[in-house]
Amino acid sequence: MKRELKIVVNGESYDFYIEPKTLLVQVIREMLGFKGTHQACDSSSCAACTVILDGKAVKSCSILALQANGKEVLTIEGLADGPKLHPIQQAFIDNWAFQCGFCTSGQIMGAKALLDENPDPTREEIQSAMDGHICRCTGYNMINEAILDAAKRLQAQKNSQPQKGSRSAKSEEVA
Amino acid sequence: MREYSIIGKPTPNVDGPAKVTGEAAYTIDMTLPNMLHGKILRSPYPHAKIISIDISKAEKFPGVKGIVTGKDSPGGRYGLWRRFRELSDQECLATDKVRYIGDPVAAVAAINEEIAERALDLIEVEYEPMPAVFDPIEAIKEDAPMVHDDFPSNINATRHIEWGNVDDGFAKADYVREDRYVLSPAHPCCMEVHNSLASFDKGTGRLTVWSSTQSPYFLQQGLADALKMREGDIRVIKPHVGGGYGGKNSTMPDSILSSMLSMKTGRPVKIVFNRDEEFTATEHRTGQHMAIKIGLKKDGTIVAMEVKTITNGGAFTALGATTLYLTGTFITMPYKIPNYRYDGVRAYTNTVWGTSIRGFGAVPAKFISETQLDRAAHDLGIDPLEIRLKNAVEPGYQAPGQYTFESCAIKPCIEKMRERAKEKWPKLAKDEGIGYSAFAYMSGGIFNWIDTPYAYSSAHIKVNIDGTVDLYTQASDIGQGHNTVAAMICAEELGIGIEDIRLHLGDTAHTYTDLGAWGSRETLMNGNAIKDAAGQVKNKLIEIARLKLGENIAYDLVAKNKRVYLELRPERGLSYYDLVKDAIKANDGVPIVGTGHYTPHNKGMISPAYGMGVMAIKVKVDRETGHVEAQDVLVVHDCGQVINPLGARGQVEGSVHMGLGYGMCEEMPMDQGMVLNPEFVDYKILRTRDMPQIEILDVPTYEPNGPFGAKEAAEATIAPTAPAFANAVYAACGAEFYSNVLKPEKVLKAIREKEAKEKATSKAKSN
Amino acid sequence: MKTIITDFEYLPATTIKEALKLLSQHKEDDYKIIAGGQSLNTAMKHRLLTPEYVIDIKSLSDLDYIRFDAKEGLKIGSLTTHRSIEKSPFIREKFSVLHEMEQNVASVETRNWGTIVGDLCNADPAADPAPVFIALDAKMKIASSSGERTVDAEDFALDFFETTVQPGEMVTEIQVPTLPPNTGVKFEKYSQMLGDYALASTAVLITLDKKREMCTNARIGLGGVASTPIRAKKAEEILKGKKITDALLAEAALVASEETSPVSGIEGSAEYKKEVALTLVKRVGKEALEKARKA
Amino acid sequence: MANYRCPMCRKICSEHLDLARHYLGQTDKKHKEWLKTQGLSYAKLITDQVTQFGNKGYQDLADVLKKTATEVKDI
Repeated sequence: MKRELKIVVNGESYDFYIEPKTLLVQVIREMLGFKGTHQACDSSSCAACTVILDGKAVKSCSILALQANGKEVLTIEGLADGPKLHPIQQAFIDNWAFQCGFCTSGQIMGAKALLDENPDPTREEIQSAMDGHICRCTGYNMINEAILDAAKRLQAQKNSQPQKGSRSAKSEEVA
Repeated sequence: MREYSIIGKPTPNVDGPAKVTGEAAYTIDMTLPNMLHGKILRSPYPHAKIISIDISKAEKFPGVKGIVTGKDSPGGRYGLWRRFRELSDQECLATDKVRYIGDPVAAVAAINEEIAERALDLIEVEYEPMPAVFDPIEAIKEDAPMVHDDFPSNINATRHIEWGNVDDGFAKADYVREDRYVLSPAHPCCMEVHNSLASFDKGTGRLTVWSSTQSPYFLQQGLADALKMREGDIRVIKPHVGGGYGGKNSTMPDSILSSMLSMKTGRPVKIVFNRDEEFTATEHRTGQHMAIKIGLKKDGTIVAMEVKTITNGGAFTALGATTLYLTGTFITMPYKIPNYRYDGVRAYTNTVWGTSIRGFGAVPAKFISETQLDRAAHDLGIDPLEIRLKNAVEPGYQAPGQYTFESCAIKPCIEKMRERAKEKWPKLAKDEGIGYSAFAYMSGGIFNWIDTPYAYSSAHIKVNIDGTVDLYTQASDIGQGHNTVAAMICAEELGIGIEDIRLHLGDTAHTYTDLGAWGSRETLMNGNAIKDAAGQVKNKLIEIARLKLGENIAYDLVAKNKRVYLELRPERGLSYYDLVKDAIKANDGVPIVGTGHYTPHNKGMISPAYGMGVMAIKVKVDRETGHVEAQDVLVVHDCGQVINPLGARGQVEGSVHMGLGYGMCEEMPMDQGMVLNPEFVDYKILRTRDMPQIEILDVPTYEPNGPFGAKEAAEATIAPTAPAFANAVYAACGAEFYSNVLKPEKVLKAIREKEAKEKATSKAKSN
Repeated sequence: MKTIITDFEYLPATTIKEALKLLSQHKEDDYKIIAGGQSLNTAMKHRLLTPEYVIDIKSLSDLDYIRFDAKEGLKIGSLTTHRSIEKSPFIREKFSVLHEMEQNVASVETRNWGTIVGDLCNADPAADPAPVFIALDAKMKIASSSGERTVDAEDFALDFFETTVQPGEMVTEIQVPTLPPNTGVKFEKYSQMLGDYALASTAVLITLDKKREMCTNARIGLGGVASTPIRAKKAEEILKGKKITDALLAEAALVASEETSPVSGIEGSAEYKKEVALTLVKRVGKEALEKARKA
Repeated sequence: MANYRCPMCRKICSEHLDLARHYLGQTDKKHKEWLKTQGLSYAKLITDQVTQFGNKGYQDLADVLKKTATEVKDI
């Protein structure tokens, strides 16, 4: 029997009736068409499908969509600010942190969750946070460097905001 | 070195914005209106007659729109060795018998994947199991079960290479050793599984296939052969591809069966493999038995080498025959070997087939030759780098009848490695060790097994009125960054910016032929074709400029920084954009175009150019568990003129990752033809915490055969990784290895064996 | 291999009472309880499990807690995620072995959604938590509509992927006694890849007397070396009442490895697993001893 | 100097050993059938050649070709 799923994805509310066995990744890719979230295994072992669920990085291939009922999901499509790339995205480009790009959405969402929690991680902290992510192209080093670089960019962004006078109040909310 | 405005400058990936926002469309992300989903029924037997297939129940299952079996097959046979029809040994669907566990026997198209998957269970296939053969040495025996009844034997291919006088060579040697190795198979593990979307046009009888492929042209040919259609009636489109590494050169059942199902149902059909199918029924790095004999002088000079290889080909040929040959040539590089003999046999067996995964035969080859050379150096009391330096080739070196090195800096690379390693690792702690391995690899292959009259690469350039450029070529970016390289080469030659160029790549209907991304060929081969096309356009613009400037000699004019000007008097020149307008007006309003091509001629048997270098890996061994930590990697690399330093580094990083996997943890154990670890849970891939950092030093050269002096900078560094790792373990604890996957248990066993041997000898001495 | 979950009836519970009621209505083995589902969903995809009903207890927030009082000890609600345990400042300070263990459980993504008890109920003998709870002398509180019972952590798993939890029952809490003074507990798992399943793992608890010389209590839990996580009782006896030396640890480690009964698999042979277990007990025992001395 | 023709095709070599190399490089049935008539086994020749160091497989065939390959005068 189908059941109702109310879910917020990238800031928009959606309301579906779904088969209970439906996995979160299927809602994201097939029902909502956010194809940036990829799936690369059937055994919950690659983290390519990582999205952010109520602030935490999770594998969308390993969660019943109904368990995300009433929750907020952020996918790679929700990261950029309009035409302006998120600093993590820009850092991935500038550091050649992807090649085929298939695991990249998951890597970036994993990095986002890490940096939200720990804005100034060491290389080791990055590695233990990102250890679940398989990348077959890069050998990871350039990804780690991109995340270190992104952390710097985010810090700089934060520091530059208060000086923008009137907008400082807003930026404090953000921060 | 020449000064370029774009070449050699770190350039972010032109696909970057699409790939970091999730907007890059891979085949797996694509849907078409009215699209059906296909699933494949596969053989549970390694070798069995198909007695009957009953699809009546499945056909009636609600939501099923079409089923194909061997009966529906157009009957074409296909394979990459098209030039030798008997080696085009694959059929659309198994007809009279299945040859490996996973051989497709039927395919279902349904309104969704779940219904298709459930319908598979309703297809009743009656098999008569037959004796099967899994080991290549067993397979080539006279009385072995025949994998292909219409083929004279299970000997799928043989290769013999010989130069000098090998027997004399060994007679002159002061030191001779023989070693036997077993190399296990490994899987490319592309993150995007094989998948295709086929759409058959009922009106025109034409077919369009979107596929995750390394070579749209190979796929177009494969489909034409399999479906008995004209190449031109099949359009292959390669969207972004989630990795290839050699595993996506062949035409695979996803594209053939989605096409057959689309023809049968009249609707677009998409087939996506699951990870289990990826491991059990797609191409992997061939497992093989190898024997190597080397003869040296006391001073470490190699006087003779002989190599024997028996590879487990599996059920089909693919590029296995080429891999067999290249194993026999790469194993000699980058050394002067005056007398050499190689014999290789590729056996058909009842397993999923092996082919040319990243490194194209160099990976097993270098593992055995570089580890053996270390043992020999040790026995002769010669430093591992010294023995490699002593035997390294110089520019212009020729292996008789095989290959010639033009640009070549292997000796400077080894010298640089010696200095840097000294300062990087002044001293080692207990149980630490450093291992070395040299390497060389081709810049695209000079092979025509695919049997095409087309140029190996071609490109077409159209300059629009506003100076923007459309570049059309079939070259494939499968992640290695060729789109960026192509744009850089085009921009450099025209003296404009990357932002002026729009790429149209990987669509057989709208682009000029290129054989695809394999054997590190795109930079050199497609690069030459693009440079040729751009050069023609440039000459047309320069001619206009010459007339306008009233100069009489066109050679004095250069196109640079969006201007065409006198090289010696830069102030005398014209804007590129103005010139384009004049040129198009002068050309009756027709855009300025150029069509370039490249096919190597008289460049030996393998490649026009070779990238090369030497690698060092530092490890720490845990003597109680056998666990080895790869701590540090140092690469000194001659890849000619680097086009994009960012991309070149990325290629080395990735090659080392896959190479370490081959040396540490990646294996495909099989039992009676069944892959035992067909998921990432059991097939171990290095994660970020397991990866050492890599220092890369370049020794630039200018390669006369490459665009702007460029050559291979991609695959070479996978081959030396596993042997350097094994040599490091040897240096750390003396354990020797004659197979590639140094899992801790194997390392511990080797340490214990060595300790036992030492005890025995010391006892013998004391008595 | 199949990759699509078969249909099931979804029965969400929002309170413990509701959950127990649902369970009481499904006494036969025709259902599975889902918490984080980090193992269950994969097992259902591969059709290793095809339950008719799936009872979802993930949202029972009443069971998502970490509590402590000196008398009762540490209590972890069954729906506490791996990640909450890893991040808990209190656990980091007072039960650091749990923090250390959690850091290498699967991946952050899995720990963020997967629950500690879901992991224990999956009863994979190679999983990390069980050996630690065995060493900590923990108990599992199991509830059903007809009441509650507690089981020692070492008796919780019965076989590969099989536990003492009966149809109609669910685990509600893990109870860990307060560590006595002069006690050190350490855990280490061994696998070629850091974040991988353990080929073998061990947790060792050592309590010393006031003078911090004699070993008054020792507990050794082992993972990945039998059909269930096990407790190496004979090895513990060797350490108890003695002054622990390297030689004694080596002796205990040998005995511990003899108490294991690993099965060979592609990840390693039984002999190798025994050998690794021996090395681990030796090493982790020494670390636990150091910790007890500094405690 | 003397040349020798392959008994099964037009290939000509100046040495029997080279002729043997050519012969065993052919994948068609025709070449393989003829070996049987000479009491040779293709599988055994290849196996000998590839499982032991040296040129045994080729040499064994070359010895037979010495007797059977027709000699062609300078061409």
